[in-house]
Amino acid sequence: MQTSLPLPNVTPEDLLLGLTLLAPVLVVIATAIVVLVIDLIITDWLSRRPLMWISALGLLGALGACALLWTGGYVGKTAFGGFLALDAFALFFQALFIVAAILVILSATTFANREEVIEAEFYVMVMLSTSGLMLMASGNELMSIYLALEVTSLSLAFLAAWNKRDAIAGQGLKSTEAAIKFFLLSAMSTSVLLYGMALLYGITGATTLADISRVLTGAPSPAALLSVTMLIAGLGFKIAAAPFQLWTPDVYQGAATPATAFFSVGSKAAGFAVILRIFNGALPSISPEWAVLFGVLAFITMTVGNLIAIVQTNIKRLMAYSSITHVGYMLIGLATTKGEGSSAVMFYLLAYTFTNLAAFIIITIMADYAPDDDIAGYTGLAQRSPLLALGLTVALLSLAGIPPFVGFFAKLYLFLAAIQAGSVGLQVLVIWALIMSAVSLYYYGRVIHAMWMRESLEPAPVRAASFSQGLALAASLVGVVLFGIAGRPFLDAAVSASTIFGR
Amino acid sequence: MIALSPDLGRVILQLVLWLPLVGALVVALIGNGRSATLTGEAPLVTSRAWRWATGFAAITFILAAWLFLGFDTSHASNYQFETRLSWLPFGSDYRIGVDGLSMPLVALNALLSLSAIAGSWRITTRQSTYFSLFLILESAVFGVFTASDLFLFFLFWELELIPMFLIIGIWGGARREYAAFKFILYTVAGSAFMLVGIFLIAYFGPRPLTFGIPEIAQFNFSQYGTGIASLGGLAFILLFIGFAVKVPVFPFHTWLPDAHVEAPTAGSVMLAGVLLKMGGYGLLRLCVTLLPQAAHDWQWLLIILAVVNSIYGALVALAQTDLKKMIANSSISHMGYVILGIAALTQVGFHGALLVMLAHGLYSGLLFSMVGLVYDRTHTREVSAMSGLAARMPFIATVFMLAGLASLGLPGLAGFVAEFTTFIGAYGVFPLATILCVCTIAITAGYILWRLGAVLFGPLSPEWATLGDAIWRERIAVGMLAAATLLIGVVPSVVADMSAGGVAPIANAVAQGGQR
Amino acid sequence: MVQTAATILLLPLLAFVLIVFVTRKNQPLSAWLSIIAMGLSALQAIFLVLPFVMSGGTDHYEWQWLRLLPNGVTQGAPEGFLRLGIGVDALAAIMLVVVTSVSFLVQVYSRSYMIEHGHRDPGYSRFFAYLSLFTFSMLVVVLANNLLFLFIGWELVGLCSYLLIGFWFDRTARRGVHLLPPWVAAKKAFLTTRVGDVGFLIGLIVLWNRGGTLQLDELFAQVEHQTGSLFQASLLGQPVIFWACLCLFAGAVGKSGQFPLHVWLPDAMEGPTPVSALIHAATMVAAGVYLVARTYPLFEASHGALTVVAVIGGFTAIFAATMGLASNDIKRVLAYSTVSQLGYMMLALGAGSLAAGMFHLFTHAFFKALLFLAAGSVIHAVGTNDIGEMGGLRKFMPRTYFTMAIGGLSLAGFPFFSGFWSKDDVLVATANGGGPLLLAFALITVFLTAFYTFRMFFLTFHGQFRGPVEAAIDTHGHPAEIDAETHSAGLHESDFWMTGPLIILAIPAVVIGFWGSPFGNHGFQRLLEGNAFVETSVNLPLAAVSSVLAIAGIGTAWLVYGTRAYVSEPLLRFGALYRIVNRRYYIDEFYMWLIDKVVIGAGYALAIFDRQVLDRIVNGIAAAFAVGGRALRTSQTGRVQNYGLVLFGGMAVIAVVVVLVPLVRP
Amino acid sequence: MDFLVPGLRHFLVLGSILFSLGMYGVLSRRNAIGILLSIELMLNGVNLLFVAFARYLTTQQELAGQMFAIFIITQAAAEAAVGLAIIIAIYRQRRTVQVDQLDLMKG
Amino acid sequence: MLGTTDPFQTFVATLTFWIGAVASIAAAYLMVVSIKNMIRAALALTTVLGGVATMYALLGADFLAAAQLVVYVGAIMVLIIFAIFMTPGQIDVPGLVGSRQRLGAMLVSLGVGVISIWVVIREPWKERTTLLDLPTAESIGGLMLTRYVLPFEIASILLTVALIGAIVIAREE
Repeated sequence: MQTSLPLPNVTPEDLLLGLTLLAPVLVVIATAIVVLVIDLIITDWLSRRPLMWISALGLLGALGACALLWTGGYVGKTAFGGFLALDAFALFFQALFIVAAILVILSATTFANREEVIEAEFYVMVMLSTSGLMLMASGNELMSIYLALEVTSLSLAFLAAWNKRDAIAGQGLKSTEAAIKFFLLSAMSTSVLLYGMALLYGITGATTLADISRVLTGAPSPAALLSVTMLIAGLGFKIAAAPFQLWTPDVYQGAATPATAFFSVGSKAAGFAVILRIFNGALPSISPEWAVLFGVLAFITMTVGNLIAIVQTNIKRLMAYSSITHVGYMLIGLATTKGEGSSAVMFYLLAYTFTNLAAFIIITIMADYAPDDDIAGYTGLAQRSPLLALGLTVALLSLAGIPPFVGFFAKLYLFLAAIQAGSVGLQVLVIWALIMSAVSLYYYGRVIHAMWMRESLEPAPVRAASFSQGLALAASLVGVVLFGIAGRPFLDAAVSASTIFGR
Repeated sequence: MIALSPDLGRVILQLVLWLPLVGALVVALIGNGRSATLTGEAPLVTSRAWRWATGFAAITFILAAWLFLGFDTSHASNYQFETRLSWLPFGSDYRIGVDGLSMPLVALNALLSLSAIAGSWRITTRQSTYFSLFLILESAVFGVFTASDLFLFFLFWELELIPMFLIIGIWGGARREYAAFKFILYTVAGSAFMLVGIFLIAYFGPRPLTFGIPEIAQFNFSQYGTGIASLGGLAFILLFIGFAVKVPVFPFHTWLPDAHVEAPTAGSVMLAGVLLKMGGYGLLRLCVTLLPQAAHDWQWLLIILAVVNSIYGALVALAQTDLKKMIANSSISHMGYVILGIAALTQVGFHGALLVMLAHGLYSGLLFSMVGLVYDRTHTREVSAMSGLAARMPFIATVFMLAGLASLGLPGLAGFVAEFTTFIGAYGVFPLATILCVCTIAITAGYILWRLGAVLFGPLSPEWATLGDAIWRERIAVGMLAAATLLIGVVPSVVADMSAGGVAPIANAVAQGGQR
Repeated sequence: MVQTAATILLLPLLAFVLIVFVTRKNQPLSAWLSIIAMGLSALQAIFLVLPFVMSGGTDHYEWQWLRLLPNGVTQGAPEGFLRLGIGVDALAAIMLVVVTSVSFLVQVYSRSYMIEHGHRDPGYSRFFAYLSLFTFSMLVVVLANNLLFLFIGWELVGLCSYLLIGFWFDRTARRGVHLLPPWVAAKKAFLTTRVGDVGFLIGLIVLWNRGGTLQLDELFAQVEHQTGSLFQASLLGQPVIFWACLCLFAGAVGKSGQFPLHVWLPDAMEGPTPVSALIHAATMVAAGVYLVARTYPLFEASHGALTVVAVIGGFTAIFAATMGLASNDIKRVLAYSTVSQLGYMMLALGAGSLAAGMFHLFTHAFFKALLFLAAGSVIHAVGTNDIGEMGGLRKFMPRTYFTMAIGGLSLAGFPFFSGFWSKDDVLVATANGGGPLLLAFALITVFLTAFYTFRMFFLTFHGQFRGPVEAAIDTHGHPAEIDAETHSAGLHESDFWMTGPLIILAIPAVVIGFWGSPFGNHGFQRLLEGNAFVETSVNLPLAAVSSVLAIAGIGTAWLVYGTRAYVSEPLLRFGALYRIVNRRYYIDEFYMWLIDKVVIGAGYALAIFDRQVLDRIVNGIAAAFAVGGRALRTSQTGRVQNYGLVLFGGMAVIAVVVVLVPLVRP
Repeated sequence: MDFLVPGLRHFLVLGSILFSLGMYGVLSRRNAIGILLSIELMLNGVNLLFVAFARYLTTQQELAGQMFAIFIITQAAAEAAVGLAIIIAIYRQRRTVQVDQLDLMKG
Repeated sequence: MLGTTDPFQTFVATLTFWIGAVASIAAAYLMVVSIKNMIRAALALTTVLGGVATMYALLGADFLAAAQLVVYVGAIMVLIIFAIFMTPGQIDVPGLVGSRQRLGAMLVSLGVGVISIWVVIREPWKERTTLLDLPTAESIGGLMLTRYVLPFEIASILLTVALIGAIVIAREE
């Protein structure tokens, strides 16, 4: 009987390296704590306004940290015994999450002002959630990934619950309902995910992805297949792939719009980051199987999302189904099992993030004008505010994949990658996806139609609630336009990031 | 015809391509410039948006004309004034150039856009949006005709949809929303197939991966097998579906009558005059050029569709009592000639198809303009509601008749030149089909003279006794088109010199493709 | 000489352009412009071109019109260009003279005809512009040495015919059965000829593809050598050239109003009378004959085609003549006679005599123009076309009466008038090459022609004026001045500008025939056929028979119509037969049924199919997506445990399938 | 009777049974707290798997499974805290914690 | 195979396992299927947790067994029972959802159970020849701060989130 296990030898340098690689995350967390503390000190809520800017600055600092790491030669380093990987892939996603968080925080002012309640928690939670997302992107080990995922899930559940406007206005209690739905389903999916991880651990005896892929070779055993299934189910929930997508519309609708925006981009992108990393990094030997699974899920997902979106009248639900559809497209990229597919998915996520944020920022602004976020409230927006109508039109067209916006390019890269995979099934899937894109133009077009082709019922002009909101909107719209036409550096980044998977 | 240095030409081509877009921005920013509350009789004042938009369109037209005249017709089969910038990864570059195939269509677009914009001065609601959209549309169409990269081509192809969608949907007729959605969904569904075709071509095409049309045109796809079930055949039919929706080819044409009827006049002009040509251009530039072997394999389908299109369109047009519906269906019929010319897969057939596109662009644009002018006055397009209008509006009647005569293929006008070339080109390959198509010109004459006559001739009903003729702005707007129709009809060499060279490489490729 | 020809060609075009763009507002100036241009053309044609060809000269000029192949490419088409060209030869020169001179006289005539009670027609300038454009187009047909150019002119004359028939586009139909408003008549004319033109066009396409050119001399060269696939290849047992000629002939049938495309010509009489004289009697309708004559070597190269021409011509001659019997419209009678005479010309061509056909065309142009102009003079005075409402005009319009008598005699083939010589030529040609049946047709037609011509003549000029006073309204609807003395409307002779051309035309109607007669040493035929002309002995019995028949026809007409008052139509006693003929054998009705019920019916059926079937399928596909959306939407119950069930259930299904079914690696 | 002696598979089966029972509970209990309880049941099943694997498997990283289990317990605690907070909030607003009554949003 | 060859120890362990397993399953079954009252359900879960803790002990995870009892039974269950008491009126309501949902739940959970049991039994696990047998508490402590320091840190973030979240959400307005 041994007395104890030999402990791994961890030097201070190792820890320091690890903390260095964690710097962006740490900056985010530190900012969150600073904001929390300031919030506790200040009692008069009006003076809390700078909290937003502090948060944004902190996040910018984190972005700067990312840039420093990028330029400082830290790319590709791992730390904590391989638990943490700061490769280009991770940095890509970390930067994306930080930008998304900045935009959400900047755009959330209307919302926060109207609450007239503690606003700091919102920023804090967004930032903590962001830290979870960033850790998901760079986690290279099941436990870390799992815990980071839980950080995200719990903070998102919090964000879903955060909308108290409904309660104040007596319109119903949608946000808590959204929160409980998200929370319970998230817990269910987590348990399934854990079961899958347990099986994976059982088969390989390892938890780091590198070790798993080293052990896992040859034809998969039933346990490996069951494990893959459960991982797909657990992570499919995060990205809202059918049939694990049912929470999405309800939660999107119920949550406060900025929270929804964060939901739609953050959780989804991180889910894809994790899927890309686990399936490409740990399970390449099972790729024929999971490729087929992702292909089937892609088909179901985009079909379901599109068809139900056709009959929606609430714009947030519409956006939810639209997001499901986009997940379906991206799953095609996963189904290619190729580096091109991965990089295309990454670029798609970039495109989707900016586009969706642009749309949601306008929906946030419109929350004051469109009761219950009904599409009917957007009637004649082009006359009430041509710029907002133009912005939303641009965003929706980008989502529909109409040039010259980034969504078009993203979709093309993705489908090109799928065609290049050279499988007939994928080609058919691409045709179907393109038909689905055509269909999607119908429901996006309905919003455009309401904005442009109908006379407004109310003549009052529509304005953004604050400067920061306008700034966030402008920034995301610039992204929507520029990343498409001048998207090459970003696509190159995605391509180089996906090379870590070695295929 | 006039010397134009390549460098200057390059700059002018870029200007032609992007100036309308700049114009769109400017027009959007300067606003309407007059209140939109004018009521009653047609206002004779113009809006600032109109003036600026017309100015931009006119400058663009002048530049395009300069380019047209400076085009070296003796090397019409090569891309000229080409600009190439490295753009996207995986082999897609920003490549803009014109050859003998695209140059006439560029000029056509410049002319029709100017005419459509200048003729739209009666628009009273949201002028700046309206004119911006038209200018965006113009740029997009230029892009389609000048891109020599598949990706860029597709980008511009899709870009054109939204302006047209909004133009139909905002300023259209009673069922404008239905028509707008039908238009855009139909086209996007078609381009879905087209995109897959483009991907297949690029993916199985030359290495390293490229989207450049000239490079892919050098590639021999028949190494993957021949026949309609081969890769080439599959890619061809995928591309074809995309273009067939646009052309439109039976049975993908049902969006067209709705879109034409509901669109505002200028929208119909652009739709019939230019947008349909994108389909024919795509067939020539992509389907046939890149996949000559597959074109041979699918020839039977093309020829069947050509005959069906021209006869079906003509017969349906015969049954229409709404002028716009009639012209819309006549477009279907005439685009059948385009398909006929392409289906022949000969130099003369291609040439004819291109000429039909140009001619139809002019006279269908003119016809829609004239319907618009009549509609502005009578507020109806129903044939039975009108009679004897020629007495009150001799200019409109004259030009209307001119357009109608061009449409029915009267020599001396553009339609005859084009149709004759098509027919002689197609007859050698498909005698029976050609004869069937020739027979439709009698039907065309039937509905054109019948309906136009009923509107313009006969006793003037007192209801219309106070209507006025076209004013000078309108006269210039339609006069340009009429003059061009006449010019091409009398002196076809103004375009034929370059278009003959433009289609030559395609005919060459097909001839070689057939031997492969 | 080709420059002169080009000048002749372009002068009317110049007049047209000037009138349209410059002098449109100045009506007299427009008229003078047109007349002067025409006069110059006519003078050049008669005094420059005619002597040139009579001295045996020919000239031609071609230019490249439409590039088919780029520079340096030779493969892909028979020739790199489509060429156009004009040529001057005897055939063209003769037509040139006819067209320019008749056109000039008609324009002079129109100068007054288009003035009604001192008021110029509002479309006065337009009228002259159209006439100029017509003349230009007709000259293109005449001068073209290339089938494509000929076709261009061919279509343009059709257009001018359309424009001129529908000149009074705002009028409604005149009183009467089955009369059409002018614009409808114009449309009918255009569309009917269009049917023939489709054939012409197909002929061109075939010739270009099989013969490799549309240049006439090159095609004739192929005929000489019998080379090329035109002659080698065959279709349905006939060489391609036969079908090509048939296609060309289809165009001629349409344009020259031959059966079965004759229906438009009577209705074309809704146009102003000068137009009828110029276009629908002298020139354009003769273009069909001219086309066959122009391409005669091709027809000769395929005997079957000539036979078809002869049969169609012979049948049309007698067929139209019968219809002329039963018409009471002065212009329609003339129109039927035109159709009939054109049938004669076709018959002669088909029987193998180019010269006979062209000779009859030549003389016919003058006397028929004369007849029409005279009829126009009558109509201008009386204000109606109905000979039932005329009568006794001899007293009021002596010059018209006299000239019309000359024209009538010439048409009837009264001995030694122009028509007699040319008709005799036709009969001889028929006797030589057409067979007994066609000869019988031709001879019967001689009688019928004489009869209906003088039926019309006697009813118009002899007896008592039968027109009701209140019906005597002029062509613009103003009531005519009542002449109390004669109890008739203000009937008076037309002015000098109208009678002058009548008198001038009467001269050739009498004498021009001598040019081609034995007394003129067959000058016309020699000019046309050159050395190929073979002097045939005069067929005296035939000439005698035809003279007798003509005189008999005139005499019968005198007995029936000249000797008693016209109360009711004597021919009514033929009952059903009369009705059938009067209704033009119900052919128009049949065509209307064909177009209305079959063609347009098919259009309506397809239109319904388009909207109700195709469009519904498309919309149905779109609706299917929405239905699917609504169905799938029910899965979104809002209950979290349903969602959980789907989540776990989906996972379970996937798990079972993945674990138990070897999907990828069997 | 050797099969009665607990080995790896005994624990795995036990864990799986607990997991499925928990799943049934999650799907069938109306009370949100009941669902939370069932989720804990599922997590315990998974934990049992991890711990069993940690004991029986050949591996370079001994105790990894136990570490995993510890973190799962930690997470369960955090989850319970947040979950119960949401449930309490719901109860305050609606006076019910039965999840099948929470269907304001659907379709 | 329990890491011991001693028959008595084996017998005791076997007996313990089966008693613990049957008790856990029975309690779990009762909890999810038949118990309506939430308090009792919570107590049934506690029983399961105890059974699982026993299993941990059998598996040589002494620290984990203790943690299970302390954290789960001591903290989480107390928390849950508090929550149950804070939702009066909801304790005794009809416990289960409608029959269709229940049928579906039964099928699905049965399916998942069967497939997972089938898989874990059939899978050729790479079992070690000699079992590791050592007190784990010390090793776990050491590992937590060395190899597993990253998950440890993330767990701390997680707890922070839970703390803030729970407070803000549950706070009365």
